[in-house]
Amino acid sequence: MQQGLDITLFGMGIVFTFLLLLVICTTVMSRVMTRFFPEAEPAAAPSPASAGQSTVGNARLRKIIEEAIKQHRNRPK
Amino acid sequence: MQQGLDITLFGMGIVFTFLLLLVICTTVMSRVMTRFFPEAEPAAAPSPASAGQSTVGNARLRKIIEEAIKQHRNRPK
Amino acid sequence: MQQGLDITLFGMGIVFTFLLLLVICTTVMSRVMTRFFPEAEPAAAPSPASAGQSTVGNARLRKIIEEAIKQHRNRPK
Amino acid sequence: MENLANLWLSSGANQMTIGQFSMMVVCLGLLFLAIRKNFEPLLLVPIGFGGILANIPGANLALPAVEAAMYSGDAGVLAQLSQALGLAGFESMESLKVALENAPAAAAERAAQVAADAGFSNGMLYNFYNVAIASGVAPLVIFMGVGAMTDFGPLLANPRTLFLGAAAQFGIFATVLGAVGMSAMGIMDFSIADAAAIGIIGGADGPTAIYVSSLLAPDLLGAIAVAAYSYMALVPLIQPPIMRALTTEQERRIEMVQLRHVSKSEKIVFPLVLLILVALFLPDAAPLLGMFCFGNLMRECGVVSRLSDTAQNALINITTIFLGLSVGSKLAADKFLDPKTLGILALGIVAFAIGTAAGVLMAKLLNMVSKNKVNPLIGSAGVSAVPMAARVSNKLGLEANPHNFLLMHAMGPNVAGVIGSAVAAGVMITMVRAMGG
Amino acid sequence: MENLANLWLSSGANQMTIGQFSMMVVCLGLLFLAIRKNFEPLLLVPIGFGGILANIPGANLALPAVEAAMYSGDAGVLAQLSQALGLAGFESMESLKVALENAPAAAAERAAQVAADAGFSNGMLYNFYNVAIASGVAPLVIFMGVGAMTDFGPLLANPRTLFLGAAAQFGIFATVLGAVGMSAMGIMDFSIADAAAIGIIGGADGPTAIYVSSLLAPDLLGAIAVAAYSYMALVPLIQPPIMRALTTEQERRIEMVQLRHVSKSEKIVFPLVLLILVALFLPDAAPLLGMFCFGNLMRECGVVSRLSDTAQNALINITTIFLGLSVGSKLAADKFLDPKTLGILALGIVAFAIGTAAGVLMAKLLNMVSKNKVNPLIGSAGVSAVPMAARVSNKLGLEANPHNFLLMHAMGPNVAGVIGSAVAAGVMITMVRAMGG
Amino acid sequence: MENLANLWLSSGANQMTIGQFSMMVVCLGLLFLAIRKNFEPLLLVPIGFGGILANIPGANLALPAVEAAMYSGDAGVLAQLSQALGLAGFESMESLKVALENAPAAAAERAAQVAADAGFSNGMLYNFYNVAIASGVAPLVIFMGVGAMTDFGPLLANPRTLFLGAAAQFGIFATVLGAVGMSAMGIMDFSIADAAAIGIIGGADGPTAIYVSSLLAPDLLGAIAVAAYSYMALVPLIQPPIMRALTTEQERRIEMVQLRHVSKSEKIVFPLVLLILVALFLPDAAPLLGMFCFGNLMRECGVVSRLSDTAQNALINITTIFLGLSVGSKLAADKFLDPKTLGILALGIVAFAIGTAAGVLMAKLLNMVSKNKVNPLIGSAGVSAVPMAARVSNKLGLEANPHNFLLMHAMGPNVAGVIGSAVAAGVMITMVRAMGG
Ligand code: NA
Ligand code: NA
Ligand code: NA
Repeated sequence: MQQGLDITLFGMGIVFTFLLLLVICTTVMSRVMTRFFPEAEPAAAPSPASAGQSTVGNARLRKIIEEAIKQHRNRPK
Repeated sequence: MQQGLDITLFGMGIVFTFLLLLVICTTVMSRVMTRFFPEAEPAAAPSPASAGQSTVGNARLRKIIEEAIKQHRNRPK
Repeated sequence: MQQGLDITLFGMGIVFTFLLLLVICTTVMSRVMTRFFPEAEPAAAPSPASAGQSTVGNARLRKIIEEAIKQHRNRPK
Repeated sequence: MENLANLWLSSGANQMTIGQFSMMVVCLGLLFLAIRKNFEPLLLVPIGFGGILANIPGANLALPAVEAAMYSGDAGVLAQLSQALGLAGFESMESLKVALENAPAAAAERAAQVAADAGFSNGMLYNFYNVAIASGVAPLVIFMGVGAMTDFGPLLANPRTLFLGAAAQFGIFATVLGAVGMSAMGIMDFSIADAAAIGIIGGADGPTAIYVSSLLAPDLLGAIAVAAYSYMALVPLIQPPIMRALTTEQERRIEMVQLRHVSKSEKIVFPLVLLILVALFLPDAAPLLGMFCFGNLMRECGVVSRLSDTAQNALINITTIFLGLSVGSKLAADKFLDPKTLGILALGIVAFAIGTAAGVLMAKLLNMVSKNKVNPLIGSAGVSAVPMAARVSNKLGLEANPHNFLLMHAMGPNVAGVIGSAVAAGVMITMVRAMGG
Repeated sequence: MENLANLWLSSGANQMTIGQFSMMVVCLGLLFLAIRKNFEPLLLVPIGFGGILANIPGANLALPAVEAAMYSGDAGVLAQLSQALGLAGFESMESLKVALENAPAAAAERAAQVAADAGFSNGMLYNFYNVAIASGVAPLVIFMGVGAMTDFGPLLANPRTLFLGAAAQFGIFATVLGAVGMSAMGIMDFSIADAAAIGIIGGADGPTAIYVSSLLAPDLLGAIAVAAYSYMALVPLIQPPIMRALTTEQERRIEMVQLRHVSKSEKIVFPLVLLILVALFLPDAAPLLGMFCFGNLMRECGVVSRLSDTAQNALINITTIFLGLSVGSKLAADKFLDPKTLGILALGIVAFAIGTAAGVLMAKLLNMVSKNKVNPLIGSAGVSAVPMAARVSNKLGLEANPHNFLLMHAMGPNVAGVIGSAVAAGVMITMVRAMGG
Repeated sequence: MENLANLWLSSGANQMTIGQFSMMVVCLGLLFLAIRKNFEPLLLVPIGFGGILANIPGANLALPAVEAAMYSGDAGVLAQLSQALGLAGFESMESLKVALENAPAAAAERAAQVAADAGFSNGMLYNFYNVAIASGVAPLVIFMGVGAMTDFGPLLANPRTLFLGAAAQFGIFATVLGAVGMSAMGIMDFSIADAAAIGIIGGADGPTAIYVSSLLAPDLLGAIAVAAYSYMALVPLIQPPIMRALTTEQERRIEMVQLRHVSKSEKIVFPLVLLILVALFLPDAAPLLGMFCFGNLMRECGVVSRLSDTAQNALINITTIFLGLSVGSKLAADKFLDPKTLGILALGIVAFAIGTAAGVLMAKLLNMVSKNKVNPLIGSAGVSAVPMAARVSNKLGLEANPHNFLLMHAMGPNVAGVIGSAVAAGVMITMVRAMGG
């Protein structure tokens, strides 16, 4: 029973301490990275050219393609 | 020689008996499934929307896609 | 030291001898294959039908497809 | 005719025990839940199928050669086995089993040689288990794949949510206490190592649970894995009542500020920061978190997308197939049908409930000390069960406030929960070993 | 100069035996058939290439460390090996070989330790063989992949075709009888285990044949695998004359009623039904049919398409590469160039022919007792060789009646043949073991 | 409190040595080079990460169970280990280490059993290393994949370029001489086997270098692999000055005649020709070149594209992940931080430089004896480092003459360099073994 209590108390304590350390390190790291290695500019969208015009058509095309891929993969080669 | 005969006779017998059992169980199973878990309706085609209009165009598109996939896979990444 | 010299001299010699043999065999093989198993005709292009018309459009399509494939692969299925 | 008699004697219908029959029914039930109810099918289909295979009488698929020799060998083989294991001679199956379990490595090898000489070989599932789980490799490779699928963006945008992932691990430790308590009261007979392995069910993370129980309590692995994956599938049923009971309508309506953009470099450096902290403070968590961070680094660094793709697809799929079948091998009747299994199932659901509650309460505590309010519904996502728990948070948020999209905010504590339970696993392994467990 | 002499002494051109040279020519022939004639290239390319590697003199790629030590070790090593294997001292290579073959596990390990201490290690192909085939895993994983590629729809629509798959297994058992007969007449020297392994060639199913012969007759594995795959490639030549001889023009024209629609749930439940029957009555077929059913369940259940995809692609391809190279390792001259190989090749083609005939005759028998006529041409597809045999049925059907598309109807007996030969394999293993083989 | 003390004692921050800390910094540096500077990231990301894992104090990830028992076991365990290894009793760690290194196989197994009985198990990275590298399989499988990615067309169109691939191997042998010389002068302490393994760095071919050093100098494997991959990434910096120094502006402007068309059948037959030559004359190169030719045959034969695809993708990626982590396990501080590592790094770059020079000079020599001039810039591509070295040739060609596209011409010597270094590896293994190394 004593062992169970030990594990619970120390265990929970260590988990919290460790994650507290991680929060601190992460926050410091983020500050450092943002200050010293700023990103050129968060790119608005991965494919701006294709995004604007016809998302519906693209969605349909993508669906067809995905099905083609699926069939391609499932075929008994 | 006796062993060979034994294997042939008993072996063939067991294979037939086993597959007979399988035929029976399969038939029963099919009846049960069809009666108690009927399918909503065998869907006419997997993608009715895209099937109607331009199957020829789709076939060509699929061909292009498959080739694209093939090239994509074969490229020396 | 003697061992090092041995390895260097014999090693280099054997590498050259082996590759010389390979040059000879390859050349002979190429002659034999070209003479006795000539190819029907080096096929002009892998997909002549689709190559003629609209390579630019195809290129764009291929790009879209490749991206679709990439997204398809990267999605957390 | 003798041949026919032999065949009948060796057939399953003749040898099957009630236990094996019951386990087959249980495994068919698992398959039904997986296929019809979509209960974590990627794991439960292989586990359930492996369980059926493990219970085929006479096939000995889940047994090592030595045990197959024990069950199917003649008197001569039994005598030799007894001798190899240091007994004077064959007395009873029970004493032979005990001798095998406690045999030092050299004696175990002699026994294996006796079995090999008598023509016995390891069962297929036993081999899978040995290669995939006993070596530790399968859970680690799956964890690498999970790392390669994880986006730490939401966590990095709001690192405080790590506390929610920490709090939810209280379910783990409370369960350990519960298991030890049950043993103290004489209801069950769990060692401290057993208790630790059972507790990890509350981590709601399959590979972590399998890894820990393969180290601390291999005999319970089947029950622990089944409990972990079943309850993960039940998260949409288990969590909502607890979440509603512990929050007010007002709290559930809280809208959170949009997450800031997280740069690529932050995402690359984060797994390294985590790795170094693990290296400094928790070496026993290094295999699990090391592979997890490695997967994540491959994903984010952008220069090894070939490897990252493979880790997320072919490799994790192959590993999942063999991991599942191997876990199934632990569903053999003689090991699974034990009062302990019921204890494990009961403790497991308590662990989930406590973890959920602790996460929600921690979120409310955070709101007391900070001005940027968090919606306490995202606290429950701290148990991990990615991404199911985050979706549950989102659903309850939308119920309270139709404009309240919590999904992204809940992904922070959700992935924090993965880290949290791996940390808890490391702590547990260290402490149990120190206690000589 | 001494170095140069060493190099020449260790070179292949100096050491090559006539046997090794012949086997290289044979293997180049296999590669030619595979690449130019499209003879089961997925298997015969790796097998042929592995065979060349196995016959490189001096490289010992197909040998375990102990055998490498026997062939290349000095007098001291030979003396130590002899002692480890329980001989008084080194007498002759032959007696050492015999001692190694009959060594109990403990002595074999001592010999392996002597070889390791003398600096010898296992050859690459030997390692592949050990991991892929001796463990049984590669044929089983391939069978899982085949299961994931198999559509049982046509079989479920017409379960009677299972009888065709059963009948075609007569080829297997007739061949066993033939092999035993040849031994009784003193033409060959096949044990009952050898005969059983050779018979399985008639099952026209590669993984099953490899699995059975790895268990019952590892020394014959190379010849059996090569025979099985070669004859499977020759199905379009072997079967048509037999099919024409046993059917009338009238019979070949029979058109069959269209197959009924088979529901998804039937397809999901079928592998489980098969598995349970195996569990009840044929535990020795459980590894093969278990993995096959598992693959098929993954395919049909619809909730684990990730795993099913991987089983059908990356995993089966990887396994095929190593399986093929491992089979190739058994094409080493000293094992393959044996009168037994000729016997195996001769018996194998007889097995195919008898199986084909039995399938056709069974179809004619079915027609006598049933009103829904089957075209007897689909009976030959019962030997398996999926999907080649079904295509042959279809082709001959179209010749007799241009509107007669038998392909789908022939797929029923075709996949039934896979089940049938796995069942026959299980029966064979059980009976041979009971005979002490 | 005792528990807390235990945790602190077992934590990395307490146990870390300066060596481990330095190695972590070095590994972070490797990751930086791989991710930011694109230095062979497919290998250096896993290697660097594996190196960090290997240096986590207290986790023992890179150690076998026996060594873990030596470092973490109590007095009783140490005494038992000493006894198992044939010592009278435990004297010092140093003597125990020496005993373990020189232990015959039987004693090593007894020691492993002692460690297992004391509850120690092999570290994760040690297991990876054993399965992937010590068995030899990972470099061979990668070489198969490289074969499946290699197009021998340019080489077949101009077989003379094989001489360039031969000449560039002079870097290998000159380095061996250098290493032996350094030992003779007492600067370093390299055995002849060490020298041979170090020389292979000059082959500019990762899998070959790893394969050779796993056989001849496993202790140096980490440093050799890191040197090989780093210098391969540095090819665009190392080669140009040497190439410019050894050629005139006039020579660099030479335009080469367009390569002839190479037929499919030539490409199919070529790997078989190469294989047969290897079989006849260089059996010790058979594993490497055999797998390479096998991959290439799968690529070119056109009938097994399934297998070729898998060899080029899933299989090579999976293997790369584990190969990289395994190499990383050899970056543990106590093995890597050794004056020898500096010697290896120094000799490695000399090897690259000499190889480059020899290739260029050989091209100039060819021009003296032949009327079809070759541009000497393609000689440097003979070191392999595919396709980086060929691109460097192309770039320098374009600088001298904007219409001079050398890429395709340089691919000939480039792939010839792969063959050349595998041949050199075979020669080296044979000669070192004959010298008793
Ligand atoms: Na968790
Ligand atoms: Na068959
Ligand atoms: Na090279």
